[in-house]
Amino acid sequence: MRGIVKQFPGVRALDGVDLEVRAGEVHCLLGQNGAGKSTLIKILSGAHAPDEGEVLLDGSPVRLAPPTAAMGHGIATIYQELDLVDGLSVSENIFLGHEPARLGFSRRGEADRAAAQLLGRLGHGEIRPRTEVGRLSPAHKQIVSMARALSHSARLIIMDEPSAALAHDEVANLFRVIRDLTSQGVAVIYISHRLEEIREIGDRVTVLKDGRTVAVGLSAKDTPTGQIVALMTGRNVEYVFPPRPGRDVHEGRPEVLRVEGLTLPGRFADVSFSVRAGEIVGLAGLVGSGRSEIVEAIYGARRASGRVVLDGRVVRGGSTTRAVRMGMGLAPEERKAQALLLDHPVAQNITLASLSRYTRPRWLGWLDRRAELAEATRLAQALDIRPPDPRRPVRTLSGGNQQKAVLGRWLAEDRKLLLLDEPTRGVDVGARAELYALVRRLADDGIGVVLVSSEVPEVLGLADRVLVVREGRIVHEAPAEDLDEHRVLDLVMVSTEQTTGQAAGRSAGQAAEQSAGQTAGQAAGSDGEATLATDSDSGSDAGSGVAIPPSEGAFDD
Amino acid sequence: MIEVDQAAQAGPRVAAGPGGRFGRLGEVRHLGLVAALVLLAIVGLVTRPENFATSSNLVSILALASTIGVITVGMTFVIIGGGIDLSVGALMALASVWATTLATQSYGPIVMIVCAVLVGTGAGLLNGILIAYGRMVPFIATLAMMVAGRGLAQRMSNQRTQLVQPDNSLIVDLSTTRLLGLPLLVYVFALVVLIGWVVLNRTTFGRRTYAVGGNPEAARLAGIDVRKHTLMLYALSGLCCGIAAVLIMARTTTGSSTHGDLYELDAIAAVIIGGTLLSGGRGTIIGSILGLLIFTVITNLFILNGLNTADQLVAKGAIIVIAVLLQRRSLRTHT
Amino acid sequence: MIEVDQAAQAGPRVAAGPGGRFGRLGEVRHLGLVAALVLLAIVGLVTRPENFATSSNLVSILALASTIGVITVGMTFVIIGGGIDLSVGALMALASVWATTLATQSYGPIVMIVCAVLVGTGAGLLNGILIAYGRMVPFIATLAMMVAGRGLAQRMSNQRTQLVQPDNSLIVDLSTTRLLGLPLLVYVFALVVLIGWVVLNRTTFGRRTYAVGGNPEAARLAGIDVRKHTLMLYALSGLCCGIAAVLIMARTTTGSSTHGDLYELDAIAAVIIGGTLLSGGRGTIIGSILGLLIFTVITNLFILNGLNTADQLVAKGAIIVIAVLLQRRSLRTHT
Amino acid sequence: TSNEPAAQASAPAAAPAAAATGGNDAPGEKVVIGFSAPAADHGWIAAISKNATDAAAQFSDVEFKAVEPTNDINQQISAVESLIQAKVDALVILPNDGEQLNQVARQAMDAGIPVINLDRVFPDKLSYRTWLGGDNYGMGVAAGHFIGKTLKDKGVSDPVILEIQGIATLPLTQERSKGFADALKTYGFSVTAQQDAKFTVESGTQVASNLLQAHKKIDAIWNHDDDQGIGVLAAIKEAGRDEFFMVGGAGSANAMRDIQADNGVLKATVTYSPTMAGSAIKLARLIAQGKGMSDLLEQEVPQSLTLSSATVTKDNAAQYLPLGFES
Ligand SMILES: Nc1ncnc2c1ncn2[C@@H]1O[C@H](COP(=O)(O)OP(=O)(O)OP(=O)(O)O)[C@@H](O)[C@H]1O
Ligand SMILES: Nc1ncnc2c1ncn2[C@@H]1O[C@H](COP(=O)(O)OP(=O)(O)OP(=O)(O)O)[C@@H](O)[C@H]1O
Ligand SMILES: [Mg+2]
Ligand SMILES: [Mg+2]
Repeated sequence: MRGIVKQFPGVRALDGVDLEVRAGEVHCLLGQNGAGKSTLIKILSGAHAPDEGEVLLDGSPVRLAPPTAAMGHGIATIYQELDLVDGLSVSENIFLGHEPARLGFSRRGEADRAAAQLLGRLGHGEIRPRTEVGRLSPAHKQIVSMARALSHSARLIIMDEPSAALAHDEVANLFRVIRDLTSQGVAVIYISHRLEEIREIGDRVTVLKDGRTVAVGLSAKDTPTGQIVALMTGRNVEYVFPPRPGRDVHEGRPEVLRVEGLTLPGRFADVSFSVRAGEIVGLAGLVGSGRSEIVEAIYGARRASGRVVLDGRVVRGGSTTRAVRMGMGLAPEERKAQALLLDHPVAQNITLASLSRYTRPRWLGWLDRRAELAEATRLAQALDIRPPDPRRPVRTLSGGNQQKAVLGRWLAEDRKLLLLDEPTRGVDVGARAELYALVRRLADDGIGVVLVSSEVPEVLGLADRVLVVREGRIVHEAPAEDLDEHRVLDLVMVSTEQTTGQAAGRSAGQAAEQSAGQTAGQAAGSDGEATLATDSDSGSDAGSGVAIPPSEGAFDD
Repeated sequence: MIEVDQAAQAGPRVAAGPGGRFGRLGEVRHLGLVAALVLLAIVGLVTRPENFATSSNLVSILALASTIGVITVGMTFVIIGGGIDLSVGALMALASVWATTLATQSYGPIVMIVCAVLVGTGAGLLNGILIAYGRMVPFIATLAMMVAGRGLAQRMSNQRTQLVQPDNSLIVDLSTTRLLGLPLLVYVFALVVLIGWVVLNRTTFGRRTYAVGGNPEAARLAGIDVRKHTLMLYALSGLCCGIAAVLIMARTTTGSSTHGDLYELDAIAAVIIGGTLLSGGRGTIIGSILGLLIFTVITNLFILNGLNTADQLVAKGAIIVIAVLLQRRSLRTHT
Repeated sequence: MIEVDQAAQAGPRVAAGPGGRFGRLGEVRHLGLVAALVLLAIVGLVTRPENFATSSNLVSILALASTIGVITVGMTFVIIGGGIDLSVGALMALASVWATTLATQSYGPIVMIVCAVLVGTGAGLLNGILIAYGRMVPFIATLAMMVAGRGLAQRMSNQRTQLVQPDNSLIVDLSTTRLLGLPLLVYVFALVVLIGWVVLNRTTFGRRTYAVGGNPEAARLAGIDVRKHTLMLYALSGLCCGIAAVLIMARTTTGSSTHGDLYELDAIAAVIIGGTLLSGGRGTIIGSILGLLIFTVITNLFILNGLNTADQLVAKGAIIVIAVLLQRRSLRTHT
Repeated sequence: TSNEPAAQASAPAAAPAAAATGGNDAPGEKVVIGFSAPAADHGWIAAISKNATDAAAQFSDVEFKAVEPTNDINQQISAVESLIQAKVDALVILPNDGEQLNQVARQAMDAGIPVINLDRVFPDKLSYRTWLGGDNYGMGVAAGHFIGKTLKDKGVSDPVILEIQGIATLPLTQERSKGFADALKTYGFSVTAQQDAKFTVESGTQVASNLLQAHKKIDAIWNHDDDQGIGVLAAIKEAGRDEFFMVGGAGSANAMRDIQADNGVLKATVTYSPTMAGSAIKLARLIAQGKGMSDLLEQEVPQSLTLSSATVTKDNAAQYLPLGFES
């Protein structure tokens, strides 16, 4: 690719990008949020036509749009945002557009067999080809996307953050498949925010910054992490978690939140804990362990039995309106589905939960739009949302910047308690450090924070106190300083046995202590889906002083 | 194993909630509709024991359902494909008028049938072109077609009702000739439903329709020509209108610009009661046909019981609400 | 159904294009509609120079637009909020009948007005309850209400046209009394539009309506009571139907179960031509009103030129297509 | 041009007393009469249904079976089919469209059920035993003569005459218009503009207010239907116009009261009385019982009866008012 330019209304997303990929190599693409990685990929896959520049294949210029043309040239793509059709089955999704068929009649048996084979190759023989995709977990959807890319016999496979929704051992599986492909001469373009993955699988690296190529063909194995980060961000990010106040500081503070015996049959049981003012409490656990559900239940977004006390007052459940009025805020896990009005300006997304602050008189609901815009602008700047125009529709922001807008919503108003579910998903290194500092500052101002994160280092680094959740129960509670990563990993999986021959491996077994009524564990266990959501070897990177940003959420953009 | 699925499905991803209820559980999803139909049948048996369950009454119900039924099949495709077609009633009228002009009739019944089908398909294609290539919102494009179609039908017929000529009575035979006790047009209806079901469930065209309606962006990236597909969906709906025109000609022995008045509303309502989402991507032919039968049986019950218009309307509104709430309930219980 | 349309658009970031038109570009987005109106006006001036631009004709156009106009305002809210209301015409009829029963009329004009407004709002609330708390699909719930509402209106009026009694002529005065050359009902219409605009654009209620329609789950998690809001949207639409009922009583001097026939289609069409997405989350009052005026002016032109019904229909279909294509074009150029 | 109202004197409104007219009304063999009509969403049709019901209620020997009125042909066919299945003794059908219901009416006749065709006629004479209906052409003629004569008397030349029709696609509308045009032609006049208003009050208002804009000076208007006429009059009042006069149609009580009061533009109406439904029930009963009409010499009920359209003016309004239907 040479001199690629892509212009969107108001943004030059790509501004002369060069990229060169050799047969049989894994070429990594790195860059901050909004650097233009996904856009570049979409040009390669024919989803966008470039405004300028040319794409050469085997030395001769080609046109890749529409997507069928790119496919014709042997380019297959796994997109960053999930591009599956919920209403269709797994095998129908895999072969969508190139179904095995005779006279227009789809040959379902053949498709199912081929799909089962592809899924088996990816180590997920347990996904049944006839299952409806809408019923799959995000991780399984990602597997289906990969199977789809493999179903084209391609020369170049592009993977835009394929590991986003995957746990550690599934990533290993993925790498096995990639090596398999490259050994057959297939080229792979690999995008990820996890630098240690790049080291493991990558051959060469191209770095994008602000729509321009800043480095080409670096060696993936040998280039120092610091150099790569500097290339991406344009500065040396000294990444540190903000300092914690001493352990005893919280002791005297009042309790902001007390949760007693919170139970949702089949999902979680008997959850009790408390959060003091100024304290950050982290919830660690496996995917599917029920942390998001606990947080949503506290917020009133789902009904559960038990008692939630906020600031000394009992919160009657079942109403998010009441929770917000009483001073809670939730930054949900899936920003696209649960948080954002994609077509609306950033400003309106930020102020959505605090509208009554800009009304006068309040009973009339008359909006002071100038005050609203001013506040939104201030927050957008504070969060460094790029491009810095609060009137842009959120849809046009890159994934990481969208995430910042979600957080901004709860910074607009004085909260007593913030529930942050995977708050840094897809946020790049620089902004992440600022976010950590911000959360800590909020806590220092007296807010209680509950932090759910699948990144153990993040929980350990940012939280004051950590609760380990397993199969819907809190199994351990300790100050963060008293824990390290391996200890946490042991805790979340303490009763795990190796289940029968499934690659997903470490599924949570049926714990002996589990009561008969609890099906959460059984569900996760027998499906072999309760997998580790964190990178157990990211700790080895700690020496560089750079935290590896977790990969972007599945429901990005 | 089943429990496992259910547990996973009731999951926290609220948005994914409704998704789970379709798919594997097979025909259970239509249980509510079937229950509503059974309930209506019981009402029929209780209020008119001597009339309701007679074979001639059941034949009459099927014959009444046939015309809209054919249209409903096409509408199901369009709505699953993420669109809507308001022009169906008007296209049926236009096709019936065109096929019964004296000029057309002089070529005999086969040409009349071909003419009706071609007119329907052609107008459907025009809908498709406006929507897929003219990028008009389906609601507006087909509304325009509905208005213009009726106008054209009126012009062409001079606002008169056009009789099928005696030499072309082959067409009328569709409604008067019976095979195993059922008029031929019921077989036409059944055939259209069967073909519709096969196409939707067993061909690439049908499966792609779900993709085009459920996630057009994904469909496009998968190399499906979304525009062409959309075009074909509206042509298909037009084709169904053409077939329905033949049936209405058979039943009424006429072509008229007033045929099919408000059929669009009935067809859409049947499709939606049948569980197809107005936003596209999900739905079944069987559900639509069950939905339609509910409406037809309601009408039949009213006819048998001789309710006056006003009471009928009130009762019909109430029954729709009850049927839908029943269906919801069955869905909630069974998944 | 909008999705298909969007998919057909060039870029894969499907909605990114239209996204830009929000907010910043202000009134430019209505340029296509204004252009279409201007074009129609030119046609009017050329074909009927002596009639079209007279003040009395313009007044007549406004008076004609008033009734549906009020309903269109409510419909805009409902559609932006992600719903649809098929019952508007029937609710207007019901309110007009209820307000003109002899019993109601005996209490004088003020009570009649209050009655119409309360009936409309109450029925709208019932819609809202079925949809927000009964979780029925809006299309079906309001369809049931439409059917039942007309039935009730027929029962109540005994299918007769009920005259506004001479002692209650205050109501009729709304249409006959003029202020600065305009009948009072035009002021009522203008007031409703103004209030609708202010509420939609300048209050939290309006802002939340966009949120509820655009992403109900996000709205819920942001602390908005989505159900209550939905309920209020339908009540609002019902309220507008009640006001429209007063206007139609003023204009026709009657209450009748036949009033407002097919208004739902006209109102929805106006809203959608005005640029509101049927899937919710986007749209403007001004667009809807411009869309409505286009329809009204078309009808006016036809009658001024003495077109017959058939030709009117054909021409109307064509004009809708042209207007929409014009609008698309202007949008593409300006964003 | 108007006939004496005697033809309609047997209308149910006056009927209880009419029992004296002979043995015809004396209770006979018990019969079931089926009835199907378009949906009663409009004054005239509502009056049809009401008149039929009332007439049937007078006879102890009549069981009246009305089926769902509907505006959908397909449904009306089903409705009639259900009556045939129920084996009624006679069928009174006011079809949405005579041609479209012809086949099913024929079925009934073939099944031995006498069909009394009300108003909108079946094209095939084998499809009905007796036809009874109004004279649409004659109605147009009556209106044409009234307008033509009035204008001639005033000495107006080249007058602007407007016509507001009902539903344009109905054959009856087309007949009315033809009669109107033919009658006007005898005075050398013609219709200046014509629009249809769907028989509803509201569309009457809309069409009229646009027409008033289109024509700055009008001499006369014929409006086919008094029900929609309420709307037309409202539009005229709203526009403050009074330079012309108007003739109505069908003959609602309201219109007659207005004519009697003579305080507006409405000067006359030409009748098309819904009482015909009551008469049709009576005929159906006679046919089912095998009787004839006692006023006539024949043993059978005649094959067809065309009611004549009367012109109601200020002078004779009082006489016709009892027959006017409440719209
Ligand atoms: N459809 C669009 N309309 C307008 N701007 C867009 C559109 N798509 C992308 N952009 C802009 O283009 C730039 C590059 O976005 P892109 O999605 O390629 O970033 P990325 O490198 O993939 O970031 P991330 O790591 O967050 O996924 C961003 O500034 C984004 O706001
Ligand atoms: N076994 C499973 N099968 C399918 N989906 C599952 C399974 N387990 C969990 N999920 C889905 O994964 C999502 C996350 O689950 P949950 O909220 O219970 O866990 P969590 O601890 O918050 O995990 P995460 O770190 O992914 O947020 C939910 O949407 C849940 O439905
Ligand atoms: Mg990206
Ligand atoms: Mg979670």
